Amino acid sequence: MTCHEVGCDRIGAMLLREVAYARPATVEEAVSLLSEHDGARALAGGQTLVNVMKQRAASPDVLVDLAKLDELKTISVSGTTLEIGAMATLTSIIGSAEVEVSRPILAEVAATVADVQVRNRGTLGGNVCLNDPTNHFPPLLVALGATMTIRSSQGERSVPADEFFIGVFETAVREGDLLTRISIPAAGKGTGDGMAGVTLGAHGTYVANAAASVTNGAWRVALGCVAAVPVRASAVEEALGADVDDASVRAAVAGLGATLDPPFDVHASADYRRSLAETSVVRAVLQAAERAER
Amino acid sequence: MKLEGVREFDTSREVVWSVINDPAKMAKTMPGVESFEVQDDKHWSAKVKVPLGLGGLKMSIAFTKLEERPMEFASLNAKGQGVGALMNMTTSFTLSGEGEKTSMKWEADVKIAGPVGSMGQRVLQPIVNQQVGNVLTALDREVQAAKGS
Amino acid sequence: MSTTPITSQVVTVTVNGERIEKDVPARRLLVHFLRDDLDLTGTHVGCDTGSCGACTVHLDGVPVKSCAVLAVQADGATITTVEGLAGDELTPLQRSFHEHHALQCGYCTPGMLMSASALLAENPSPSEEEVKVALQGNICRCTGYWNIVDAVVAVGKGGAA
Amino acid sequence: MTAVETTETTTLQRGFVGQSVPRREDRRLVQGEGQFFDDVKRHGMGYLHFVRSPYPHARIESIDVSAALELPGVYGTLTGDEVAILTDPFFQIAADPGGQVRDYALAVGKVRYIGEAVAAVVAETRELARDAAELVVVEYEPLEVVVDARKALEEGAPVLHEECGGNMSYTGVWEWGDVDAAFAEADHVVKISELHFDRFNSTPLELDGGLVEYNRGTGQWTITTNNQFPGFAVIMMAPAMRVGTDKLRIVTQDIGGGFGNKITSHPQLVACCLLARKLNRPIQWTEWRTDFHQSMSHGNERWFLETEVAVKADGTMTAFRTKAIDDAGAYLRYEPLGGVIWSQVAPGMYGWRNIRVEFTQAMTNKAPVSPNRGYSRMQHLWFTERIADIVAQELGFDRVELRKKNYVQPGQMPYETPNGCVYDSGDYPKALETVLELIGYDTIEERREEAASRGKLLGFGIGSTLDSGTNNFGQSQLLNPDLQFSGNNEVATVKLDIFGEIVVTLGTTPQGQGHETTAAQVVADILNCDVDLVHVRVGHDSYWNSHAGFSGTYASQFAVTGLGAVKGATEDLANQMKTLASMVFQCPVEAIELADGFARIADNPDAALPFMALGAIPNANNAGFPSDPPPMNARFVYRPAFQVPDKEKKFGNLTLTYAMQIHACVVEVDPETGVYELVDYAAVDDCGTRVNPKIVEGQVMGATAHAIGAAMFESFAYDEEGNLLTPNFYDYHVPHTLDMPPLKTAATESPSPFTPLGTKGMGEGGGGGIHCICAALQDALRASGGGIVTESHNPYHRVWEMLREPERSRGKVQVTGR
Repeated sequence: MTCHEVGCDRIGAMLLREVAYARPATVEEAVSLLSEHDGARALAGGQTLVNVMKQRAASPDVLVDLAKLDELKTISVSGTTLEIGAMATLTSIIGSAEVEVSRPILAEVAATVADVQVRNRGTLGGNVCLNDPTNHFPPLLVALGATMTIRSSQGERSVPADEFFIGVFETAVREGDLLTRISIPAAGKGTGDGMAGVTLGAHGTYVANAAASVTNGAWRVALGCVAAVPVRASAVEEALGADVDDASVRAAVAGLGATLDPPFDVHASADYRRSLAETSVVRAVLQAAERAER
Repeated sequence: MKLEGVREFDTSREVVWSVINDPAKMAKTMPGVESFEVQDDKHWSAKVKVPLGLGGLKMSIAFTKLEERPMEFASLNAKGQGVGALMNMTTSFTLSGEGEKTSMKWEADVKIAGPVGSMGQRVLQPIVNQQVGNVLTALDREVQAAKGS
Repeated sequence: MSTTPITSQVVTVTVNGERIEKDVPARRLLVHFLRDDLDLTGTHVGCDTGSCGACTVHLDGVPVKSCAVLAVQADGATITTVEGLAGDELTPLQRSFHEHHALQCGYCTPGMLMSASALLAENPSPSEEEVKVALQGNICRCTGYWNIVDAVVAVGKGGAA
Repeated sequence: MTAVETTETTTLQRGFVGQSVPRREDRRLVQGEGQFFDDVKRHGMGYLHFVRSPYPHARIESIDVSAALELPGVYGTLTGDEVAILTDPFFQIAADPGGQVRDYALAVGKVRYIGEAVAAVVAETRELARDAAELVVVEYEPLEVVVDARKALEEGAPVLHEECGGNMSYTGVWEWGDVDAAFAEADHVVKISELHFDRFNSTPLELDGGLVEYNRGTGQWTITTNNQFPGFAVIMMAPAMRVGTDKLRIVTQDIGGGFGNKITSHPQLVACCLLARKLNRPIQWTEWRTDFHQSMSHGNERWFLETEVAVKADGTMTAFRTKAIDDAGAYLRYEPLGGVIWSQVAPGMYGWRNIRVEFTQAMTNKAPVSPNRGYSRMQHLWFTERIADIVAQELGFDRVELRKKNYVQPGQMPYETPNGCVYDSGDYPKALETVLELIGYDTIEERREEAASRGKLLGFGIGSTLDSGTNNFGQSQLLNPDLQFSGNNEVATVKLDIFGEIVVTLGTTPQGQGHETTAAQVVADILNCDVDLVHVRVGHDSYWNSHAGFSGTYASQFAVTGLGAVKGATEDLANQMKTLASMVFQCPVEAIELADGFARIADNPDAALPFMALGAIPNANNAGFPSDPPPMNARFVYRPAFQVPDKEKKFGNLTLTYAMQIHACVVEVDPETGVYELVDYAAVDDCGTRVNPKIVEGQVMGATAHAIGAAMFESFAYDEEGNLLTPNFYDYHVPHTLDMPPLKTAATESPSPFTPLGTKGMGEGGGGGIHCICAALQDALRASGGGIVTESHNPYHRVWEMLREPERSRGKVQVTGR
């Protein structure tokens, strides 16, 4: 049997395929560009997308650069909701007083993503829209119960984080759509957030992680790196009570790993990921619980 | 990458077999099929756009039936190529069970190369797991439909 | 700036104080624009995944990896490369690298200097930990980083070794 | 506290030599004004992109480049079929069966690993070259794959090179002393069924490449490249291209790290040469990171099977025997030299007199291996250190005492090993004391308890290792008696120019080792002038005629061979200067001294000639001289005194110097996840006389960082289908600033009695960090199941597995006694 193989140059080299580029001045313009052109894709910070394009693992025909859309870079609090523009860079989130006050975990986690250069360009919107299974924010935003606002030529719609992530590099943001805003409930008294996991070297790629959030005894727990999308640990959430301690958390988490079907790779067997998932949940939950008490 | 599992159907082996033995029905289970054509009862091919985001992964896949024992066993090879990936998958289905209970043991050995590969297994593995999941769900659907008809 | 997508356009940038206008393909990376089109070869390439930081430059004052930015994205921006750091005299940071033996082959050095100079601009006397965080996106395979971290910390302490 | 504490135990002051003179290389490099090969451009040059195999093992049915050639901006292509006509296979170092391997610049007929180059495309821009490469159509017939060296040697394994009749490239028994008697007299025998040294390399940040120009008129190629061993490259390239070696002019300037990985770029450079001639334009090739990971210079992976160690009741280790299987990957680019180089350090730092190693090398469907920092000795030294720690733990000896007892003792120096190598100098027990002091060995148990109170498992480990330098290339004859290589050499040329400049030309190709600086230090001391008066040329150029067959920068030798040549040439020049002055002053040459930039009569300092005058006379003002004035130009070839080793007994001195390093570290392991952290680290180095202590310390730091990476993060892991799972920095994690532990370094100086300056080659470091991290992990695991560390590479998941199933690794060790 012979395999006829076209274009054997399938091996990374940092040279992109030909691509068209536009830098719209308004969100409306951006949306129409995205909907008018087949294979058009929004370019935010480009810290994942440009690298994926270098590998030629993806080759959008048109890049719609969102750099000029200042309205997507704002971070504000309206009522009890923290509104983060999709184009807010991780660096701006780290330095944001609003984030500091209403949901500090976001800054805390942003500060551990990759490195300074990447955080200077990389945006929250890009991080969630690419949904690399090892990204930091998908599980965190699920745990925080965030809501994504998406614009399209048909208008605006909101998608809860639970339904936003669909597959690897795939989200509710479809061709022609534009993610404009991520809304996170501001933390009140009795709220605590935690995130824990194992990375490849300090601030490296996640091997497994978990994010946990509690508000007055109600828990939300999400796992990263164990599937194409973040996985809610619903059983654990129900088993956890208002006040938790090491023993009760471990009891609640026991058996979680067995319910997972995580991928294996050079950094972790499926069993190791199951074990890390459990340990990460325990640590994230304890961290959240401790912070809720403050 | 080797995957395997068991799927239970509450219908007869005949019905399940009628699905997995019918290229047209199987085609409906594959993600993002854009076109499909049958050369002969052993060879068929499909053009798919696997929905991976980033514009999706376009592939043309050639299927070859390797072996079949009616109502019991079938195995086929799928060789896919597209800009950005090389795919070679061998799957087999073993049916067992009586009356309205059929259990299908399936195995898949998937090999993928290319820059999607060089993006790392952390990306590939979940993709494969998820797509296999989609296929099995679709298979359920097809079996239910076949049962109804 | 046109909002009809095009595969090549004239880019206007200010690089190391010099205003430059050049037609460039949309797919060209900023690092190749600097190295191949502008002959500013001090900015280096060490990987193809945006991991090593050898290509770090200042884009409107902040350090970025020029291999993860398209040249067209830089249109209208002010860019500083390693060639733009020193005047006739070496900067205290460059001198400190020299005095602390913070470089061996020197290939990662331009990126290190760009990351470190950006840190010092906003935090004139950083702690050892702050320096490590600021340089975490820059790979060096010769030194093990110890002398590099010392060199940057020393600048903050007024150059004292 | 800064990250580094340096304790100078002994530093001899001798003029500029011995001082940490700041490097003269730095000024251009910190300004981005260094010149690396990819910075060089030529009019009309074309960019080369290699089409690479997506299959680990396949027959090439056909290659169709027509679509690529039709793309506007494409200049031309090259395929394996053309290469097979235009060149002969590269010369093989191996005797049969490895000698039968047919290796070309591009794959011919078959591909044998993923990433192997099957064709090359040249175009106007880098982007176009890659676009065109995608249009090349290759038909493959996939073949069965073998990635495990042990399986590759089994009956019926898929064969990579049919000509070799199997996958074995070399096999031989290396035995010295009376091994069987030693085991008969042993009180204990410790058996270790399997140890595995993993595959990684140093991943220099600058990738391989070159700019190749062809001169039709002279038929000569000028190759501006970062190849770090031009002597070897030319020996490989010229015969294959059927031209004389002088047709290949190799030029290097700044090189972005090498670590041995840039020795074997000759196949790609040949492809560039053929295309430069075919297309009549300069060819620019720069490798990409993923290309490098998939195709270049992996380090030797090695298995040690059925190891047995003979131990006396008092802890004296008298003998070991093992079956070593080395994995060369798909081609023998510098192999099977790895099959002999380990024997430079056969007993490690220990007094073993009875050794038996059955050494076999296999070829597999993985990237070819090449020298990598610590080449072949690191693997073996890791093995001897694993033995020391496993023996100590299993027989209940103290690891420190066991080492002190078994180390070669200072009183025995110079020490002849069982295989005739001569350890020149050193005080190993004293160095061990020093490192234990640095790391605070006496507080380890307290720290262990404190860590336990935080739920962490603390472990302490020692890694003692050798850095043998200045090869005797005669050792290659132990593998292939027909080879005509032996000894070693390096060249330096020193001249006094017309205006009195002192110009030094080296044969080496430095990649950050500071040769320009250290050479100037040596010259200034001999000519008794300021170091800034000495100009050292940057890099290497065949046209300078200042090189010999072994010229290059590799294998820890510059401080001996390079500076030995500089010293010889400078002393010759000094004599010429004194002779000329004596002719001018008509006095005996003995009366002349060199001082402050003058040649003067010692008793009458007013009778003085400035260097400028001395330079001018032979060059521009030589009339009326009774006899020819000396030329003020000295070329010296340094040659260490080596004999060809005894091929029957595999006996003889294989390297001139033995630098030594002892590393110690403390790890803390998280028992739940296997994640561990290096919380303390110390390294002591002894490389004899240190010409520039700061540069020496820099090399120790670099070697430490590589070892930490290899032990914790870096691995070229393949799956059974032959896919490389770590093809770039996404999954191949190299340590960053935040991954580095606090480091304390110290140095002792035991000058070598065998070298011109008392120096020893150093820089490779012998993987001391890998050894001590493995030892520290095993120590930490004692408190939780007592798993045995049998792998050199221990990522978090492996530690987790050892914690979860200690029996698995414990089962590999067995103790029997009388």
